[in-house]
Amino acid sequence: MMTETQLLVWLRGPALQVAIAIFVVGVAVRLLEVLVLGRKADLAEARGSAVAGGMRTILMRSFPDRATLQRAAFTEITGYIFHIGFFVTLLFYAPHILLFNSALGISWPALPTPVIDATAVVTIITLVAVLIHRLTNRVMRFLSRFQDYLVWLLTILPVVTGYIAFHRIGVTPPILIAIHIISVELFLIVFPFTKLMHAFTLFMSRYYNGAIAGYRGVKS
Amino acid sequence: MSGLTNSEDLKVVPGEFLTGNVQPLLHEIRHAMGRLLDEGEATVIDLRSIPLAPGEEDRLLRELGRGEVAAHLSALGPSELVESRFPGVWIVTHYNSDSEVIGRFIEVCDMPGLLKAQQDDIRDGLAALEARLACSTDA
Amino acid sequence: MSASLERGIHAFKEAIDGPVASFFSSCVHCGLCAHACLFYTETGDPKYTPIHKLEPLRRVWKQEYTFWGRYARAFGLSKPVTDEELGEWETLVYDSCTMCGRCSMVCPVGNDIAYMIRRTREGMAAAGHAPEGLIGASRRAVTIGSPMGVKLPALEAQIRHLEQEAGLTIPVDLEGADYMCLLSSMEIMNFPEYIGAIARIFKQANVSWTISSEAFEATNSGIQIGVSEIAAELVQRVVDAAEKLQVKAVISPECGHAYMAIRWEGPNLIGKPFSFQVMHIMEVLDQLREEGRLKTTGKEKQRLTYHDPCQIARRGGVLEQPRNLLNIVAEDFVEMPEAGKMNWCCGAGGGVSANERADELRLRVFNRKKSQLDAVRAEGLVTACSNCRIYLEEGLEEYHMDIPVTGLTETIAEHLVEEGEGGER
Amino acid sequence: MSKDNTLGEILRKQGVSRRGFLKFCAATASLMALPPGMAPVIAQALEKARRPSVIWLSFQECTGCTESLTRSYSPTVEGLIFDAISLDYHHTLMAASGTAAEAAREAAMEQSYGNYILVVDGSIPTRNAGFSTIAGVSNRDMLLDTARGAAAIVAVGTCAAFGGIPHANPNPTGAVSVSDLIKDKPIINVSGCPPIPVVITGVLAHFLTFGAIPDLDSHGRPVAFYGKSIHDRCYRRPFYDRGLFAESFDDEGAKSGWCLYKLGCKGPTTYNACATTKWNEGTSFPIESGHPCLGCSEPDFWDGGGFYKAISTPTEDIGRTAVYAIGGGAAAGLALGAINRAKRNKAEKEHEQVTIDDLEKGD
Repeated sequence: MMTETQLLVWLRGPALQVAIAIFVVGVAVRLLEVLVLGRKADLAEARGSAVAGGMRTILMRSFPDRATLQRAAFTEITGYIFHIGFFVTLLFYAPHILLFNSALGISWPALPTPVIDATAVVTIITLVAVLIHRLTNRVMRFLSRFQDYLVWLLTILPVVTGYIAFHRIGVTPPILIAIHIISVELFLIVFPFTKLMHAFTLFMSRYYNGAIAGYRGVKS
Repeated sequence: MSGLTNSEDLKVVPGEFLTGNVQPLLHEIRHAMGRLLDEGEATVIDLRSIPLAPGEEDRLLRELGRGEVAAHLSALGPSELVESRFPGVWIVTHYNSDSEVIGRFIEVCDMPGLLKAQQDDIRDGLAALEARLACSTDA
Repeated sequence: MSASLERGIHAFKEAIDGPVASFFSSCVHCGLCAHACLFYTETGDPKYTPIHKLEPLRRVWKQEYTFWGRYARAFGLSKPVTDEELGEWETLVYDSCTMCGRCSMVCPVGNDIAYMIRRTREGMAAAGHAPEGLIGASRRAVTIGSPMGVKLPALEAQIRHLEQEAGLTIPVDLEGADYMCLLSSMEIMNFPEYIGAIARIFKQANVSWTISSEAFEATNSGIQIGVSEIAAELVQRVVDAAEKLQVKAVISPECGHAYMAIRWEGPNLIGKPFSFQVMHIMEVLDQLREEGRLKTTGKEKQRLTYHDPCQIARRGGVLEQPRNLLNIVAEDFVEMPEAGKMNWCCGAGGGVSANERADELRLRVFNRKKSQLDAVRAEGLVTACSNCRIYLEEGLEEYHMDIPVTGLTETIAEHLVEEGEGGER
Repeated sequence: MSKDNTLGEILRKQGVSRRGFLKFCAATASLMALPPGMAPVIAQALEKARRPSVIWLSFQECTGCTESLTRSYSPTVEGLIFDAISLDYHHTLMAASGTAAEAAREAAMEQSYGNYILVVDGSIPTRNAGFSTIAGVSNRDMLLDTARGAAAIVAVGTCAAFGGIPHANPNPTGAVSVSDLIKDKPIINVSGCPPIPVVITGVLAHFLTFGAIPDLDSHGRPVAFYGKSIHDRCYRRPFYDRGLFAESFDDEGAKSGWCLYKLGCKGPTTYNACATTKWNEGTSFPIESGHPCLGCSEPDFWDGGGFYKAISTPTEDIGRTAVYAIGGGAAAGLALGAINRAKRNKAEKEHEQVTIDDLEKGD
């Protein structure tokens, strides 16, 4: 039987390599499948700059206009909280920074662990609220397919298992850490086949949106 | 490397975030004394099973200090049974023949059991005395 | 040859480009676009969620243009688009969408949903799922020259009428003029004052302009129904006429989709840049205002507000000009809430008004525009699109609100300094 | 001292007073990490305890475990335990050698067949019996033979418990642990490289006292000593919880005794009593002296991904994998993209004119 140490070594080694490979190849393919399709040049006389418009929208579309914020406050606010929470937990927890450092060679200062711990809790609670909203809100329930719930699960699992592993609740810690790594690898493997791709394609989408509008002199 | 730095500055000086085991232990002793008074129940704390940071054991013993009684037992190596400055709180330390500590306990009781003479020992003592009296007539 | 599912799917395959693929890859089903669409906010029916209207195009993209989708299709795991589905989606893509582009402005990942609706209609039309009203309008536009069946004699009658009564000169087929004006059938039939207005303004500002007898129609049913060939044919007529008359610029009248068709889609439809400029009438008027060639007196007293036609403002980029113009002729001009690039649609654009089946829904969602007007307690409503204008009037009537609706050019013309009156030169 | 009288009688004969015996029981209770209140129970049990015979077999081992045991810091207590048990066979400790030694072992096995304790240290080579033999008998055969009559087997050290160094990749001798070969006997794994001396004597004392094996965890290790991970009992845990880590072995963090996670500490995934029982008479343990825990009481800790690499770091070169994947992905993406583009352009070429007559389905 594979011992816990061997399991952890395998998970942090070959399994992580496979997951990263699938993730990187998948994302590259999906991005190129979009970019290579390309866009015909606009023959109309330009009023504004498409590139400036595109760049601007990439940034400004992160800030909702007041009316949309009022109409869909819950979606907007929970969206911000769990995205920021997820990235803070991922990018500023000291052991995670070690992981990025050994894989990419770059490093940055960490946040104190209690801050990360609190952020993780807030993220988990918000994600649960988001699921309830997706199940109860008329529009979201109408739009949601199996993939939306799968992606929700795959997003919350790393945070929950990470929290449990840190607080060592229940089963022996090496297994908890193993479960945490497995949940992350699952997230990476499924990533290119789901709407998680929005993490990359949103920049292209916002650019196109802004370029089309900017060409015509509209700040979209 | 410009020569060996002296060992002084290599000594690990625990930062001010000491793990703070001393404070909780004193509270545990406080509760034990309460139980001793209310229900007459004795408590023994084995310091060996607590992850004490370097220097914390000494700080604890300094906090407890020394009281009126300090007994010395020599059986299978020496042992010290010292009452702390808080009556009823005894520090029992067992050493082996090379006077290395093999166990240190905080006993909260009226008197540690080891101080009392044991029935078997008394019986043996009585037998030894009777033998002594039997063999010499000039009492 | 007749419309068919295959031709529809084929048109979908042609319609998918980088942006469409990027948009479909980015949608996270958050539902925010619904909150920007008046067809959802006023009915509360989730089927009107904008991104949902693109389901057929999405499935074609997934099955044809993604590795995973093709793989799933090969194993029969994916659901090809059926004719019944296109039938079902017809009312979503046509009746409940004016391509106003509000959803494209709020989508957090930046999906331009209106861009994709325009391309979805290419497939729907080719598959024979365009609404009756729009098919009729397109036929009339191609055969007669105007979706409302307006022929040259009708225009000439209006011109004679204006020349005799108002003593104006409306130059027709004047070669070498600077500007060639287009007119929408709606203006010729219902708001001929527009023609009088531009005649008087151009006379005062001595602008050399003309109307072409061969291509006076500005509207373009092709881009509403979603058949680029028809749209190209209609645009080509205007280009031929403009080149024949060697004008420097063509003026798009007070009509929303006409501006979109000629200014932004035109060159791309016919495949080459125009040899002349295209300006919306308000761009011309604002230019005249800046050059001081627009002399007006007196101001409208009542509380006026302005409705931004979507294809001119949000999708067209003409935003400041109407404000500049209104400020010189209105004392109490007040902006509606969310005015400008985020203004709400009148509900009639993008071919919805030509589609009788959608009338009941259109009037129902007009409630959104009503709440904007209530919020600002307007006594007068000005706009720059005759289609908006007539259906704003219909909506206001439906909701028993008597607010007069006027065209901006006409309002400017009413305040022109009269000839010889010696107004401040 | 014959084997049949009890420990109580032996002590009495040696002139140890009852008080001395109670001190011994208190120390033993602490030894076995049992609650101090158990001392009376232990006293009762120890008195009636029979003197089991112990056979100590050393196979592929470095004698580190024996060193650790004999240096155990309570010789008086050890002495007693060793007096209490009759260690009938131990290469290093016994005077006899060669055939006499083997004879002593056979004699011990016959005499208390079925209730002697077999203590093993070192792993057992299986690839070729010749790798490690005693008196011409291969370790494997000797283990199987001796184990038959044993009441219980104590595998001392990670080698005997899980295979240890010999078992580490590439394991040339095909070394296996005791529990890989013996399936039908209760086995207590006292892992650690070496195990804490107190833990060895504690397990023997437990068997002596209660005549039964202590409760064991999933790896067959006594829960009393291996129930908690080093991390759970580490006095530096508050620094981990606050995110205060030593970045290198001589930086400010290391000098202030902060957590050694970033220097590769395996505390979180290692089970042992180092943090409380500590080493060398309770002086310190690896982490307290500033070195990250190696995880020596865990199976395969030699191949655990590098002693100085933190648990959260990958054990393979992820950066290189990502670079290859980017290359592969880009190639595949361009190819698939080209196919898409060709398909779209073909669709455009084969475009059929849609005129106003093609807007209705053929009826």
